[in-house]
Amino acid sequence: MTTKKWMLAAGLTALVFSPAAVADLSYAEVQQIIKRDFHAKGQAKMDRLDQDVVQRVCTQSDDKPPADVAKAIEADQLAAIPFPSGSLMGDWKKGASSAWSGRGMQWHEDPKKPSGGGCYNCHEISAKRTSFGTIGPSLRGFGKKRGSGPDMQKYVYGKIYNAKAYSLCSHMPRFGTTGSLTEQQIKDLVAYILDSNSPNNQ
Amino acid sequence: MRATAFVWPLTAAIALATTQVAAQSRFEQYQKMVGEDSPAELFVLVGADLWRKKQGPKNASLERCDLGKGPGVVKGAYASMPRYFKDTGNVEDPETRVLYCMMTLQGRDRKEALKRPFGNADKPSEMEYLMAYLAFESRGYKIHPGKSHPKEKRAYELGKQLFFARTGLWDFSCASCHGTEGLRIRMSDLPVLSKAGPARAAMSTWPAYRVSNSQMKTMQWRINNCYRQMRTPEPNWGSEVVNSMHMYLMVTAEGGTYAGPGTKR
Amino acid sequence: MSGPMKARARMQGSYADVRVLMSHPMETGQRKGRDGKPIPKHFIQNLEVKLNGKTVIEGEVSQAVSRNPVFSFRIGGAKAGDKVEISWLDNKGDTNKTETAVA
Amino acid sequence: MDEARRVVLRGAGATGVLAVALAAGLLKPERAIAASWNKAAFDAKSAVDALKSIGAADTQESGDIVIEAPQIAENGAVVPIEVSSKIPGTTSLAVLIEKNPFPLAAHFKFTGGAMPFVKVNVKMGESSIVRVVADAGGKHYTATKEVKVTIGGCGG
Repeated sequence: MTTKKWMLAAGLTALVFSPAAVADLSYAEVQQIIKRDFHAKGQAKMDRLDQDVVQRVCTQSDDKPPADVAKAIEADQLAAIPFPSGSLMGDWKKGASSAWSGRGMQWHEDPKKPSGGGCYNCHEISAKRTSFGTIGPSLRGFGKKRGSGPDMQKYVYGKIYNAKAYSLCSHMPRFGTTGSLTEQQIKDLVAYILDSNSPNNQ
Repeated sequence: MRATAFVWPLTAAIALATTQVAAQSRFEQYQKMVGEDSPAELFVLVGADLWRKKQGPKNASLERCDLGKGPGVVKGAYASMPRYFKDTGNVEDPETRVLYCMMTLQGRDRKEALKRPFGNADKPSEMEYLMAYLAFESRGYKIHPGKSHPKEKRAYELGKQLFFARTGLWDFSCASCHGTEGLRIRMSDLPVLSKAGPARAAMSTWPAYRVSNSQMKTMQWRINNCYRQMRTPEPNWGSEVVNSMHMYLMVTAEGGTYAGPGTKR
Repeated sequence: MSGPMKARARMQGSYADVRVLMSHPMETGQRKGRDGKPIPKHFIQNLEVKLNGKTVIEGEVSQAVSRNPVFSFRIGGAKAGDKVEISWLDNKGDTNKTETAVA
Repeated sequence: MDEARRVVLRGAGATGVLAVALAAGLLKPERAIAASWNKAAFDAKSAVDALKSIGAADTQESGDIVIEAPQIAENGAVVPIEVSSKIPGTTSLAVLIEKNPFPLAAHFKFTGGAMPFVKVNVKMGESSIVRVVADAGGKHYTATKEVKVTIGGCGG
């Protein structure tokens, strides 16, 4: 992140009227109270409460950042994604189980066991799974409809790695950036979404 | 939760409260059938005994606990909290207040009384039983938390800001899941807790018996559980953050008819 | 170990609507405890409902009944004030009973 | 069973001379509860075998058995099922969850004024046909209803 962009983001409070930040409690005060009133537990350390620029801008703008600010930060987020070289299509079968599992990164969980992607919490994917959420768009037949070439693979990989690089205040976690999913796990999910053999595209 | 906001028709008066729950759900029939006769009532019975049980260094019961309506008044108290208490100088929700009564009336050590605020199916916690009882004693009362004292206003403001603040490893705010109408996680409908209708349906039915794990769960647990799933560290039990979140939700639900303890997924 | 049990019975036209709540783990034997070992089966097997001392319903149930069981029954020919007794017996020999008057 | 009897007797408040008399089999205890449980039927792994074990191998479809159950359940841990029979002379109702590992969930017998009606909450491992069998005058009648079980929450 460049200094110029940090300043841009920091100055946002002054630029945007925020209905979420009203009355006598300042943004800084609320952040202080949060840090005072939580404690580290298991793998969930206190640094998870440090808002980064994405969280701060989205909080202060009530998830509606000015377009230029959003664009600048999205570009930074995108530039920080370490896209692997070669094919991004992993094993759709492994992706299928990871898409279904909602475990991972919570204070009571064993960090040595792999996290799931929890995709079905928010997305409809394969027709074989009838319990799915609707917070995110349906991804059913995504590969069939949108293609599965290198560009599409890169897009899906990037979206899972860091959704904020594409839509700043998306509600989707940054699975790669936060170390929640490994490179291989993300490739497996890319295959589950795109591979023509995946039940998602049958 | 809006989706799980049936009202357990124990009495005709309570049944009237169903009229405020207009939300339709594919699980409506399921929730109605599950709620008609709920094990929640068993927790109420045990809680009533615990409320009257003499214990602690002072060998006293909680019967003289002041929940904001004067010592010994439990009727309608749950529905009128959180509120500001002069003796502690804090805004307190029912659980926080009952802990204070355990310490003052029963002479119990905070650490001892708080050793196990959240129980499990095999061994529910004392607090879970007590909340089921206090909730039951507020059935049919209007939800009206404290709103006039400056500290009550501050709690509402803080709760509101917390509700919309992005935090934790996965960038969620409470509003990420509970801020847009018509969404669901897996097959669970998500109530928009920043709106009066769904907030009333949700807040009038906590604490609740959760059929998925056969446990009575309290509001402090519910907030704790949301933060766990938001991948944050753990909020301190009874902290300003938790009490303020509870205040924001109860003020948003103000005017609803309280009908807890509820029964949920 | 057994927690409370609660019953109520109300006249609904020509029959008494009987509802009963029981505290019971209803362990299936398929669940694992924190130590990784399976939790042994522990569930109610028999239920009995009596009206004024006379058995009117006998039930046999399996571990598929939900934890903290809830049952409803209907007894025709009952009237307000009649005594309804409900008891259960589980696979470990634990038992409990409660009674209520028809309202 | 001995253990069961002992506890039942204790529960019935048997002490002193009375307890001795009961233990010696001199007196029949006030029967706290019937204790017969059809192990073969409840251990059966298919609905067909379970029905054989309760003597209901031959059944005929009936529209007079009413099954009220949610078409879709939010959680399989508690699925309320309300069953009743309008067939005259119905003396028992059996509830079977066909896809459960042990399908027979409950078997109720009604005498005196008890109506052939029961509401019970059951566990369902997955979406399944719920089958109810009624016994009336030695003949067996059956009806079914499908219940879909879904998964809620965050799965973590």
